[in-house]
Amino acid sequence: MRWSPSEEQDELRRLVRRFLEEKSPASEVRRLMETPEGYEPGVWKQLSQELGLPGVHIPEKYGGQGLGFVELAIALEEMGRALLCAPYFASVALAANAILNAGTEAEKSALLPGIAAGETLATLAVAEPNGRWDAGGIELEARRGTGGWTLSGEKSFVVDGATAELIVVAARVAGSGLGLFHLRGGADGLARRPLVALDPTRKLARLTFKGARAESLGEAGGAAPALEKTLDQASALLANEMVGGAQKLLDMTVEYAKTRVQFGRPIGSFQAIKHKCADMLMALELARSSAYYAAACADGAPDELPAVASLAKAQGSDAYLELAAESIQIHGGLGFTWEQDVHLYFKRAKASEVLLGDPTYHRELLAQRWGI
Amino acid sequence: MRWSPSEEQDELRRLVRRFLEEKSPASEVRRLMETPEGYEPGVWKQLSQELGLPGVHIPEKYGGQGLGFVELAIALEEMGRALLCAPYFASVALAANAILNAGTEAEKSALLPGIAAGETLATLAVAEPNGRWDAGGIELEARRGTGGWTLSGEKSFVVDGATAELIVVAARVAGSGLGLFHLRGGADGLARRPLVALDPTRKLARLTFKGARAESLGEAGGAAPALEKTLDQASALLANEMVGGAQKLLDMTVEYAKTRVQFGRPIGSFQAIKHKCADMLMALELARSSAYYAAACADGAPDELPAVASLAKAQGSDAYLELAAESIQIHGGLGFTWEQDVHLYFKRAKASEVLLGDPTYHRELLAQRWGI
Amino acid sequence: MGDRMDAESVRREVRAWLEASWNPDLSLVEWRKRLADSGWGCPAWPVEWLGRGLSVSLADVVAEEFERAGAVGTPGGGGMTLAAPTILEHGSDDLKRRLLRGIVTGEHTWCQLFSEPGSGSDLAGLTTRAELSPDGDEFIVNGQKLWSTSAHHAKYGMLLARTNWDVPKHRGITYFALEMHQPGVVAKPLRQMNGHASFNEVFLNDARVPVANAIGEVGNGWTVALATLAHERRSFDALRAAARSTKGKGRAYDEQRAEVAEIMAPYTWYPQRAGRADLIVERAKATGRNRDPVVRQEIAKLLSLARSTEWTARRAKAARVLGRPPGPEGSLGKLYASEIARACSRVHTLISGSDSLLAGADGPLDGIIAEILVSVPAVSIAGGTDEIQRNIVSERVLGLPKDPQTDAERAFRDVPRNRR
Amino acid sequence: MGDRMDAESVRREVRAWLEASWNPDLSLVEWRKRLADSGWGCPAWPVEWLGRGLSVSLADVVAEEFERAGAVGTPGGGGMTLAAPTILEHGSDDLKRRLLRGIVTGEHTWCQLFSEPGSGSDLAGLTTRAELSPDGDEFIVNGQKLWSTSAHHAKYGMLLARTNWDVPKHRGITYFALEMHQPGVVAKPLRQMNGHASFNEVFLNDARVPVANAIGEVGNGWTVALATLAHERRSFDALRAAARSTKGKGRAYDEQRAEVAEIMAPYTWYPQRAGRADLIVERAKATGRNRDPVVRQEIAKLLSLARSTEWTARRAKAARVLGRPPGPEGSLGKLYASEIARACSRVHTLISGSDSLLAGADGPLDGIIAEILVSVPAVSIAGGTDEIQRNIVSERVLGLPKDPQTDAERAFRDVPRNRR
Repeated sequence: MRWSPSEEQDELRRLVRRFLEEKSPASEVRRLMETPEGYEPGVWKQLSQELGLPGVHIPEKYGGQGLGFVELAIALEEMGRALLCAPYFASVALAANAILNAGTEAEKSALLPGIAAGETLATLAVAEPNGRWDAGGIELEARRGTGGWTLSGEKSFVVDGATAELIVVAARVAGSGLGLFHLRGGADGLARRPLVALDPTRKLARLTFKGARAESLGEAGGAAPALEKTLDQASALLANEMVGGAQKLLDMTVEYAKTRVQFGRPIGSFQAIKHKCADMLMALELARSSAYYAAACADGAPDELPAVASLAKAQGSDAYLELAAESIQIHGGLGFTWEQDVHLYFKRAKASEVLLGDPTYHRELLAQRWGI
Repeated sequence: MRWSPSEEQDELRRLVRRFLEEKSPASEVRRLMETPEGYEPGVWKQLSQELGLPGVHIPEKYGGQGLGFVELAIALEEMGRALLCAPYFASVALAANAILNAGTEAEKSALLPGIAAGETLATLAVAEPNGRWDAGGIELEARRGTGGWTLSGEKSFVVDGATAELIVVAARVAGSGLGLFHLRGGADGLARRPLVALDPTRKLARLTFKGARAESLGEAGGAAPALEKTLDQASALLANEMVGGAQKLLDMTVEYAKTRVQFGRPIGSFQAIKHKCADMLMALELARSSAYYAAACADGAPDELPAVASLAKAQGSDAYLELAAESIQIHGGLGFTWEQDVHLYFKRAKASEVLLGDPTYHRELLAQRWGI
Repeated sequence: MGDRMDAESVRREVRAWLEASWNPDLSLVEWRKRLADSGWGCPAWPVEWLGRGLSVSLADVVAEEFERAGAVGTPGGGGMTLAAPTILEHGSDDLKRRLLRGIVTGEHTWCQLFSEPGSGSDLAGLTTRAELSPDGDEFIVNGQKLWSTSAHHAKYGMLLARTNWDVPKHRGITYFALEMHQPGVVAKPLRQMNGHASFNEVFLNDARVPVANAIGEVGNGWTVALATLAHERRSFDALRAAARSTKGKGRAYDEQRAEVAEIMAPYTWYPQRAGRADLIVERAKATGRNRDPVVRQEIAKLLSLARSTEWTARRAKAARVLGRPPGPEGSLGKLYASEIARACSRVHTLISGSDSLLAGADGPLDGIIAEILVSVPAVSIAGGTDEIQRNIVSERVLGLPKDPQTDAERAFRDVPRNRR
Repeated sequence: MGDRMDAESVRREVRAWLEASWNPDLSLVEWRKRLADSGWGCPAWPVEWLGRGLSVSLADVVAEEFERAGAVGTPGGGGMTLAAPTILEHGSDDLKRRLLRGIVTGEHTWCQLFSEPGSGSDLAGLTTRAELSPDGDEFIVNGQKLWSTSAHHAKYGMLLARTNWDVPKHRGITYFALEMHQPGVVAKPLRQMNGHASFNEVFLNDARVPVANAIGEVGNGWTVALATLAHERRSFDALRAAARSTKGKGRAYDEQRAEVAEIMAPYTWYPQRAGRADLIVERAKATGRNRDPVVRQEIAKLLSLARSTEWTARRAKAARVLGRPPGPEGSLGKLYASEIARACSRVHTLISGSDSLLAGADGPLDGIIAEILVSVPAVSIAGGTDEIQRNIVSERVLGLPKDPQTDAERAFRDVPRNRR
């Protein structure tokens, strides 16, 4: 396991950061978060065709770049920093991984190239109105009929669920455990309703299935391990995205503390502010270490991944939220205004805290996975 | 319910404080904590005969002053402030209340006058080596034989258990629930071993009963409510004792911060120290409000007492420990030395945190008692 | 004894007057003109200034009788709670003559023009400049103000501006009554992170204010401002009071309800800002999260904090009532409020779980939970940040020394400040 | 390529020398005299000063060979880790001649005389005074020093004393090598709240030190002290290294084990001071508390903190190894250590419950848990308080400005200081 990024990884980071600084400034984020689809097709096209980011960790034989989770994590960290409004997390971190983990060779060859090319926007539907992220919470039912599989039930908190063209769905298979299925966004028997999200930069939807036809992904009934692995990978990746946002918050806050003058001196010269900033840095660096280590586990230490992913998700959530709250506090009255960008990160932090399960849930998982 | 002390109560406080400042300076505390019995008989005699403190809340017909729990709480707060080494908490807050709650008229008339006069040193033995403070943890057994009741089993964490002349014991009565019993400290079949306590200013003992003869207090088997009430009252009183110690810590710390000079200015002029002190004050004042309210409930609102006692115990423990830790921190290297008095309070705080049940235990009780 | 007599005679007098004069079918303004003329609207004010010079306790008697009669009183809002007392204390007779009556009748509403983008915690560091016009009979004001509620409909602004840059910051400020309806004054609503726009930015470009509108001496504005700030602490309670609008029928009632609605409009989210501890248990039971031991601990912690904060306030109040020296417990309320609000935000999230992702109609309790989560950050900032509060507590309550002041003694011109 | 060659030839050379010279039946001092004479004991030191002028990497080769041969090395403790490098860097040739050899042979142990009761965080504010004797060839020292380990058996002290009170605090300090065995020097053990007495107070009453024993220029002691402090950061690792005493048989081995035991004696409680996160899970299982969901949460939090702190250290190390610019992660270790220790104290109490009341033989794990609870408070103070660390991090890592210095530029004589 390497503890310091390679030259190539640093270069990838620089590349993505330059691109996003140009394409996803705060003004763009503010414009897109008010739109229903919540992303800019032109930028998505460039990000796909010029940078090939949707395929960064997808094997070359499926049209990807064949790099690893560490590289995918770097891309997500930078997107978190720029608060990029795009269907990347849903398509790559969720759907692509589900397909990679559960799909047959044929299914992967059929479904992944479109995702890798950025031509297919995909997502994964797991949680239901009960809000649970564990397999036990899944009630949506898959039934095998003469014409194949049909799905009935409800999914909620589906990231980019209203815009996705390909939807992977976790379902209970009557009798034989869990299954992953996929269908088109416009399929008959599927109704999609956009939800009002606390974080307007990440779109959510509720999906209602009424006997909608779907294809099984891999062998129906045995998908529990694949789903768990997918959620662990997604948690590790979300942790990295959160680190990007948290770092940006610290940068903004320190810059503000250096330039904002009260009582004839920069507020950053007051111990109360200095020590807050030091605490923010401490929380950030631990979250970064966990997030990076989790990504590395996803590549090279699958046995460690489950525990470390939960650790990183819980710690990253707490850190991001702490940094966001303190950042608003240090920005003072202006930090509570709409014009100031801090609140955009605060809302992303709040939403990321519970997406894929809140810190308490993941800490309990961690205890189980460490055999405590 | 009154929210501000009466003139008489303020006067009682002044009286006790003056007495303890003279009789229980740090030098005395340090001397007595090294002795096995852990108190100064001469001071105890004065405190009993001149101030009548052991009888402060015991009804006049049993030889007491007939004042209330609020007055008892004031006495304990001042003792906590002075870190008085004496068998007061055991004798009055534990034993006397157990007798008042469980005893028959005859038993109260027989047992209380000695306690009220300070002539009988008493205590209450509840917890056992399993460390539990709820009735469910009690395994020591009381059996009725031809010659009366005999006790068999083990008690631990018994405050002043090695010196007490009268011991009230909570026992399981074969078949019929819980009972409270009393016997002499020197009784046959009772072996007492002093324990090495983390807090040397409060002595603890382990008591081993091998068929020791004892008298029942009230009707054997129905003592559960009396025991619970006694523990609630004791928790409320301990909370007040803790407030006294916490206030003393804040006083010492603020004084030190005003006079200690580093970098050419009092350390109390650095925001890091100023804000710590403000936080200490905040924690202290909430603990004080809860402790005072709990004592008032013990007098006037018995229905509220159980919840409020647990609230005050949990909050008081957290506050006392926080103030002790921050006080050491602000005192710096000197704060970690033996000569400096802060550590005496730190150890009392640590011990009080778990005596009668730790904050987690009491918060769960609180939730139950509030019907959450 | 004498007081008792007074009380009774006052009661008789006001009761008689109300029976004769109170009429819900009057327009609100007409009625309040009667209050102004009679002095019964502000009985504690001096006789020569629309009052009756009564003691506070006797004024309470008057209030009781108004309530008994269901008669509408003077308006709520910044005019009565902030401007009037400041003018009575520091204003010239000319200003009292011109300004007080409009406040009492409610024809003239007021807003506060104190804070600036460049001076928040450090109010005395304000940089809005007021310069004497060539002819010397008015000041020309340039600068920007922030956090001013109802600036968009106010007739006057309580304006702090710097008139002297060659003296230390506290000594070069002047307090003006600024006419808001003039070309040099533009108020824009300022949107907050929770979507509400409770406050205004006010842009002052060559706004004009007569020299005669200075409240207190030129250059003595800081002293006057402190008077206003002292009243402000009580003003939110006053708002709540005002909000308890009467249920009665009649034009005066209708108009008053409209008035209250307008005054209260900016504050609809304030309960959410405080965290809504009152909803915790019901939410925990509704979601079943009350069965999780971890959640139970967090709820117990939060409610312990909230309850003991109430008890602490009760102790402070009791001491005040008994006229005892105020203990520390009084100064801590604002910091406790921050702590409670933050804890509420945490526990509401813990209880709502994934539902915390949703807002508006899709969010728990119709978006109330989401509004809590995005409003709580204001508590520890508005009206003095927690950091400033801790300074105050450590200095005034604990007597710890100030940290070194680098700006207090120098000419303000030479003090470093924010570039705009 | 050349380096490789060197490495091989050095390896051959030292191996041959060790075969010829190493003999476990020698007395430790006899053996170390050979180390001093040959230069193999401190291969990285200059040839003219008991070394062989080898590069650090080549010195590692020598160390490997010593390990291979099981040969005892130079002593641990303050002499080798702090005094020697400081003397080599700043001392006169005369001092090097007189002092280095005794350090290498272990005949002369050293202690640090830096901190004082009146100057802890503010080391440069020290007030121990050194005045030139009438005859001008020695300084007479008066004052009190604190936190000095092994002062009771040390031969020399690294002494910081003020020789000039008319210049700013950093410019009036001189660094001396003080002979400890003299009437003017009295060392008393200082007991800590956990009962251990790891440190000494040292009282200096007209203690004498030759002018020639000044290390570096008179008045330039602060610069020299910074060199020592830089080495100190590495010194506890060095201690651990020294503690790994060899198991071998023979007089040299026996005497070294005794030496190590004496050096390590003050530090027996240091593992407890750090909180013993390593015991948490085993304790939770042993007590059955691992079944309580609330406890599980606290354990998960604590271990997440501990693990991610390790990972952070690994990242910092990796960056160093690759010669990358050090990231922030390096400077945070001490603050993380405080956080971990405090969390351990909390969780150990939560796990032990009522047993936390007991210590010594009656306490859990034979008193280890109690020792943790009463030792943890030292972590956030010793070697720089958390408050000082946060200043350093915010200034050096985040580049935030210092808060106003009121003492740095004035003659120290005029700077307020503690009354003693």
